[in-house]
Amino acid sequence: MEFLYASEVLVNGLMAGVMYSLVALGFVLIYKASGVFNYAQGVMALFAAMTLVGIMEGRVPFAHLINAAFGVHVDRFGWTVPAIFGIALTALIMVGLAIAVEKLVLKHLVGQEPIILFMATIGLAWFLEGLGDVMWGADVKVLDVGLPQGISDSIETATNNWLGYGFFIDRLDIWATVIAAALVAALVGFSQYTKQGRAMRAVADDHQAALSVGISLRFIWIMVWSIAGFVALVAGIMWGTKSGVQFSLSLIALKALPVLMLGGFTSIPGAIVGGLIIGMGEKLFEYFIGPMVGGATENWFAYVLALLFLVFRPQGLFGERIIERV
Amino acid sequence: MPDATQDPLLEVNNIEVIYNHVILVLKGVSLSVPKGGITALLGGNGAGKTTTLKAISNLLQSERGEVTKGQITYRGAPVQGMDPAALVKQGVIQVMEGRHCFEHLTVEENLLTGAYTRSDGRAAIARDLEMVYSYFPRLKERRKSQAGYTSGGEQQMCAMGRALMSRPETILLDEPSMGLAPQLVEQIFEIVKAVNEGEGVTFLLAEQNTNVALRYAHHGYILESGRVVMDGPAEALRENPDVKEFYLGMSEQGRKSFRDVRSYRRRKRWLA
Amino acid sequence: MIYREAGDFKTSYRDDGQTFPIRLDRWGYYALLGVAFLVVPFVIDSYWANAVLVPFLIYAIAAIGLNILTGYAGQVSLGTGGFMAVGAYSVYKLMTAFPGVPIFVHILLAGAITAVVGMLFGLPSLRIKGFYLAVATLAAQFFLVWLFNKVPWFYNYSASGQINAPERTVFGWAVTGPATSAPAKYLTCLVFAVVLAWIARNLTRGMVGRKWMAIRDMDIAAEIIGVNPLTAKLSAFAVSSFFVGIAGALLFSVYLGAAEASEAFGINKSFLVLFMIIIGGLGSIFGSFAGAAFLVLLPVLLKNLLVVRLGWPTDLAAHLELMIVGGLIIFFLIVEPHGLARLWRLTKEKLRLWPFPH
Amino acid sequence: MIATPAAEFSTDKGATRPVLMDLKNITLRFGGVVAIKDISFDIREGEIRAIIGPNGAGKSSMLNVISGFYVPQQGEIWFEGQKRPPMKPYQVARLGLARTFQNIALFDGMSVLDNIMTGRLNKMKSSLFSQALWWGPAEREEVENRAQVEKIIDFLEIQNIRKTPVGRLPYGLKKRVELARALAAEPRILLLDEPMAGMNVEEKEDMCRFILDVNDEFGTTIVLIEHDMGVVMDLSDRVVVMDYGRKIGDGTPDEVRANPEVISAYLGVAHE
Amino acid sequence: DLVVPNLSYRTGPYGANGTQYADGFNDYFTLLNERDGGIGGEKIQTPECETAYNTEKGVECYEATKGSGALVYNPLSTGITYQLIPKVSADKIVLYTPGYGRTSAKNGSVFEWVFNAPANYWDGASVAVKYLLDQSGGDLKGKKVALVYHNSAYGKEPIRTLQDLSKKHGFTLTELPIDPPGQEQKSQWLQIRRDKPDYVLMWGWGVMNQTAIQEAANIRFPMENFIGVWWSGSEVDVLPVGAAAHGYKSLTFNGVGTDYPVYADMKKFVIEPGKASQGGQFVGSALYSRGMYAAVVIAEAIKKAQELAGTPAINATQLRDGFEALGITPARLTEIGLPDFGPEIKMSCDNHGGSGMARIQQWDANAKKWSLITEFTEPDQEVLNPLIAADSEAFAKEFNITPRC
Ligand SMILES: Nc1ncnc2c1ncn2[C@@H]1O[C@H](COP(=O)(O)OP(=O)(O)OP(=O)(O)O)[C@@H](O)[C@H]1O
Ligand SMILES: Nc1ncnc2c1ncn2[C@@H]1O[C@H](COP(=O)(O)OP(=O)(O)OP(=O)(O)O)[C@@H](O)[C@H]1O
Ligand SMILES: [Mg+2]
Ligand SMILES: [Mg+2]
Repeated sequence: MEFLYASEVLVNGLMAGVMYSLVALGFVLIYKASGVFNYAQGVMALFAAMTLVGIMEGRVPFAHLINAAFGVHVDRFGWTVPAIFGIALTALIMVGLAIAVEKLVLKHLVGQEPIILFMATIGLAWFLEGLGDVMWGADVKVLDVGLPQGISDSIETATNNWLGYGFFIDRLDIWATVIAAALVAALVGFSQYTKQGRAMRAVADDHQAALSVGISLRFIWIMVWSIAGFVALVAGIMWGTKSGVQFSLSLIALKALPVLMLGGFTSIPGAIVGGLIIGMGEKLFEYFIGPMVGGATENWFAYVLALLFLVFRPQGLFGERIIERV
Repeated sequence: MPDATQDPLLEVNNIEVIYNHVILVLKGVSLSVPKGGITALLGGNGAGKTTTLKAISNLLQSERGEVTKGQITYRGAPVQGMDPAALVKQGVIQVMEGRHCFEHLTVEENLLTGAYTRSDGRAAIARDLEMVYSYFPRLKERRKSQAGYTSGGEQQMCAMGRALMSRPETILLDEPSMGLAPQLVEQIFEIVKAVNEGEGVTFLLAEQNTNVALRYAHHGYILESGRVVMDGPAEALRENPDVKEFYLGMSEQGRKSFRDVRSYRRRKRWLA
Repeated sequence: MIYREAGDFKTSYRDDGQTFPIRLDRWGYYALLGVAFLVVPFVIDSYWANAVLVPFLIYAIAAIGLNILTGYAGQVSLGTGGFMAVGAYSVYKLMTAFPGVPIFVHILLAGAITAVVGMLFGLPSLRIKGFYLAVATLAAQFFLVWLFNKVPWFYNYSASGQINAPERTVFGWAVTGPATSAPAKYLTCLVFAVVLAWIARNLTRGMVGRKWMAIRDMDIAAEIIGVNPLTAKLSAFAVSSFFVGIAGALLFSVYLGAAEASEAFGINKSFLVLFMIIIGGLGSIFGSFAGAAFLVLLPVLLKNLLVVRLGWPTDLAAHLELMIVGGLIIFFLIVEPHGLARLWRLTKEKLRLWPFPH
Repeated sequence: MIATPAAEFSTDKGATRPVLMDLKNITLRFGGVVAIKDISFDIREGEIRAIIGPNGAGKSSMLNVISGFYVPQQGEIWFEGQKRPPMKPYQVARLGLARTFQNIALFDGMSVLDNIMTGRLNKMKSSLFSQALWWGPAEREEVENRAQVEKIIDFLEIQNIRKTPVGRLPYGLKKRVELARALAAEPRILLLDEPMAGMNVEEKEDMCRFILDVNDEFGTTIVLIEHDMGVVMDLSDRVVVMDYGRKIGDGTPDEVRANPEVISAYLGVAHE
Repeated sequence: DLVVPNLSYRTGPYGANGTQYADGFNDYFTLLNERDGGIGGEKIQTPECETAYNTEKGVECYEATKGSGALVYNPLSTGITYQLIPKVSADKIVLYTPGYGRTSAKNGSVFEWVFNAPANYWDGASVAVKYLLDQSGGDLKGKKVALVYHNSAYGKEPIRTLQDLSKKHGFTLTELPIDPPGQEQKSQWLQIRRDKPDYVLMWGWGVMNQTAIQEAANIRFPMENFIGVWWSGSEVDVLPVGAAAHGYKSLTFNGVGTDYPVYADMKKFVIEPGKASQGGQFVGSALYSRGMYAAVVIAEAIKKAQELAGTPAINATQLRDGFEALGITPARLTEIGLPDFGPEIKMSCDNHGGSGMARIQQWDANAKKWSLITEFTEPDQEVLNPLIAADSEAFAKEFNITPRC
């Protein structure tokens, strides 16, 4: 019985890991393409989810600002938009965001050190966080794009018949796994086997040299940030469905970092494998060891686990070898 | 042989470059590069050769440098403010000083990025890849290794090959011979010559190795402290006594041993 | 040509190595110190002390500490919050266990304890580099906060896990506890900030600092020319943590008076201090002060402008404030990626050349 | 090319001085690539020992082995008659080895002066604590060492750039600063990896003069990698030739120059 | 005018909760100003200051507003409360922390300036256990109770009380901390699935609440055996979970909904003229009602203070006297237009915490509203009083305070 409990924890851990991976993927993409550690990834997920809800519910953007400035009372347009259009529209907005980021920020920071770019993305995170709130309000929003949620009955009965113990698996998690797998496959194919993918990796290595061979940094950046924006939207949808669209959504970035570390900042498959290991590890640890040391170990355990891996492989499991030459 | 006055493809007119808003590096440089020619840009360390080339290919911005005066035109049209990528599409590509290979990409992937702007199909690109490998067989051997782990010379070949992959009209070469074995230096210049003659590619090359450069170039400019101090056809420069002494290391009796230049001497400056 | 160095000749290597080689700078600096010590304490009120100057000085200390590690030694750390917590909890334990010992000694000891903890968490830096290290230091952040939250010994078994600073005096003046006057708080922090800045300056201009910078600029080359990476990195972690620990001790004992690990020393604190040094300028002590001033003052200013002056709703003001601060960070980075310190230096370089542009 | 009497003198020097470092059967592999294949040679006290060979031959790797950065899979290194145990690079540096790098490895964020001062790090012993207080021993030590460094700055004629951040310097000056840093360590053996790449003749002449002066005045042993045959032949006492990781020649410049294998693998034609 | 600063938070991780509370707080004072011209003829100002639930910003807000003659602070954050307790004691300003903050502040002889009526966390824990006793027929022997808590000072508050109560009533207590923000609780809930406790109590805040309710539903934990503290019982916590949250229970010490006479006035004087905070979108929600309740108590204390001082323009010291003499009877509540809205309050010099009574509400997911399912229940003072005495004595010793009364 204990074994079955443990395997249920394990399966749930794996699924939680997939949810982390969804966020981690966005980081990897941008890191791979520009050597930028995009701190704003979590906020982008929040922003995307907020926008999606706002569009679907027909909220008036900047309602609060308009009301405060003009003393009027606008709130909703009075219509609702089907999820599929909402998602498409939000994806477009994320492309717009990518263009704006390139034009207003990245363009001016070509060739700067990574930490400077990192800092700029922090500025961006703050800006986006404020913008999201001003646009759509800071209340908790319920997001429902039609993804099923709750325990899957069929798995429960199936496992019950088979093992005599019904596994509780959230249907949302199953969906997340499927979507993540598809995303990873698509992204790996893109970055390894296409011309744009190669250009993207070239940009990450050396901005100047990339420019000198005619790769347009602007194009690559817009492309990558758009993809990352799309990944953020997917992550936002999954997490937003799970626990509502609200500020805390931006903090899931912190859960994605150990995943990145473990999988390697530059590896798309790494993001998924890292997620699985972290999800599984932290859940099992909390389940078995947590009660002995007072619990709430998940936050640090993920990092410590990743740290241990790094001591043996400083570039993460699948990261590119760090080139050390003189 | 093409000469400077006829049909200038690339013209630099009295440009001034400032880094970081305060460091004035080029103080009025003018050049003219004829179509189909090999033009050499010579000068000591820090003279401003690299800066000139970067000004042409619009790569200064990312180093916080800017062209504050003067004009650069390519085929008669000004290029300032143009996206470097757009310039490559027009056929101007730069091989940067210090190699700048994409470390994490393999040698072959590096070469393929050179063909980024091309849209003439895979077959043509594959053909050119073979051509580059035939120029640099060593690259073929190392095609699958990450460029970051290849030796200095291999990286230099890789950078050259990458530029060739874009089928350029004009190549700006920054110190192609640096760090190459003597045999290879000759080879590289032979390749330059072959590409120049065979495919009509125009070259502007910055070089420290004056000796070789003047042997292959048609025309030369000598830069010192951000100014052009002398220019002329290559043969003429080769015969100039000052050039001979300071750039070719020849005294009246021919080449002297490096062991003998022990006494301190102050070099003559064209401009005080 | 008022601001210049011409005519300001150095006749010994000693003079040449001094902190402010230009006479005008030196005078300005002495004047500033004079005002800070002799004028401000008499005019300061509790709003200025508690909302502006005390946090500014404390964050400046933390920023110098992190700048030593990140700006000078090139090891990006996101564990600052955790290390500040070590300082805070150490000083709390020391204050309550040895009430008779002067508080300044406790604060210094808290710094020393943090230095040891910092070295421990610095060990992975020998293998792990760059952003990997940055993320790895988050392990320290989360683990330390968890520890202080979990082990009741650290908070003297209080019901809620909060720690409260009891009153301690220096020369009969309360410097911790509720009765502390604004000037006392301010002066305590000022003394620490000035002395520590001076120490940081000494370390960074000498061989220790050069070793750190060598490791930062090119660690492999540094090792080949003879820098022992182990001692260089660990000493950077130790010194940095010492500073950060003192900042944490002051934050808790002098400034806040009460603290809880996960709230006061959370991950946000780590990020905040990192922003300070990047905005201020990596590898610059002046920059640490500038960055701390920027990020402490700006929100206060904006809030006063938007809410108090313009009367906007607080939530809207808070959201706009985020947007403005975020936007300004980006703006400053674009104008000068090397921070306020470099901006300041460039201005001076221009002044030196003035009225000629180059 | 005029044969110089110096060459004969140097032969003599190479043969009679005691062996300072002896490399025995060194083999170094990177995955499938064999960078060095069973190479042995020795370095004698006070000589100038050149390593030449085509690009990718393994010369830089050899220096990395000597300075402890690469650990060879096979082979022994004997230093002053004793087998050197496995050591970290910084420990090797303490034995009195200093070097320059092929791709300049200066500390870009520091001034020229600070860069050179790092060369003296093994000479400065004051503790962290006394440096924190500065007044007293730390300052005294700093001033003393600064005086030494100023001598080197004078010697290499880089007084005017003392306070410049090295990132801004042109290539040639960077090389000179690197040499200064290595000299500041007062090394027994100085390893130079292409110190003259990217320089023009005049600058090379200066560099040669510095190298010879160091060798003469301080008796420093020098290991030199260089592609300029003129420089190698004029300066060195003995030459090792590598090709594809193998040693294909070892001897005086004249012997090497006459070696047919060396000619075909590296020099191309018999050198002028 | 009388100044009652509103240290609110409408941004950050708990912004969604803080907004509703702050609205209720503001609106009640607006009502008094608009309808009655203030209290005793003095208008009430509620200058708002955003703390983002952050202690340092809280201190800044406190310093920024205290100069304006602030009478009383209500920061809605246990962390900020701990920060302010020493400060208000030095500055002699009242700190009113209904249902949060430092529990032992109930002992007015040590905490002269702090009031936390009508109930504190220990009261809450005890009332919850009483309810469980009720549910299981008066006996909890051998039962298992799990406490899921926000891993912070706030969440840890009830632990000691619950431990004592578990000894007294013979149930076993399992503690499951959740690190804020708390979006991931899988392993904790799988532990619950394995251990099968009879009841789960929760001390949560922000996104943690709804995640917990969702996870409870995921392991098919019976909702009616899941009881949150009053901060885990707002619409924000259950709405995102949808139908699965049906039957979830929580403590409360105030009424919810708009079925109170006061809302007629509210509508007329505040909402319709457009004077409601944030446009009045949360009127009647659980947190709005609680914010309003805090305002009611403060207003009553002001009134009392005015009576005692004989002047409408009171200062903070007089307000403290007003609080200490405060009595809110059911009759008075009816008079205000909020019948049965809160428990009876009776304060004194040494009792700053009132009666400690609370009741249980339950979520109806179909009607999307909370309904009150018990009457106000007294906590087990026998267990609580010694705890409070011990904790406040320790504080008094640490800070050299001689008890007043
Ligand atoms: N990014 C920069 N910031 C400031 N100054 C610079 C920068 N890049 C180059 N310089 C300065 O510009 C001058 C010219 O440099 P440039 O690199 O153009 O010389 P070069 O002729 O190519 O020299 P070399 O032969 O050594 O490569 C030098 O004095 C150098 O210090
Ligand atoms: N760290 C490494 N990992 C993998 N391969 C390496 C590494 N270092 C060197 N090599 C390979 O070893 C071979 C020798 O390299 P090395 O740098 O020693 O050549 P070199 O003789 O210095 O050439 P050059 O004259 O071009 O500098 C090259 O083929 C290089 O790709
Ligand atoms: Mg150059
Ligand atoms: Mg080499």
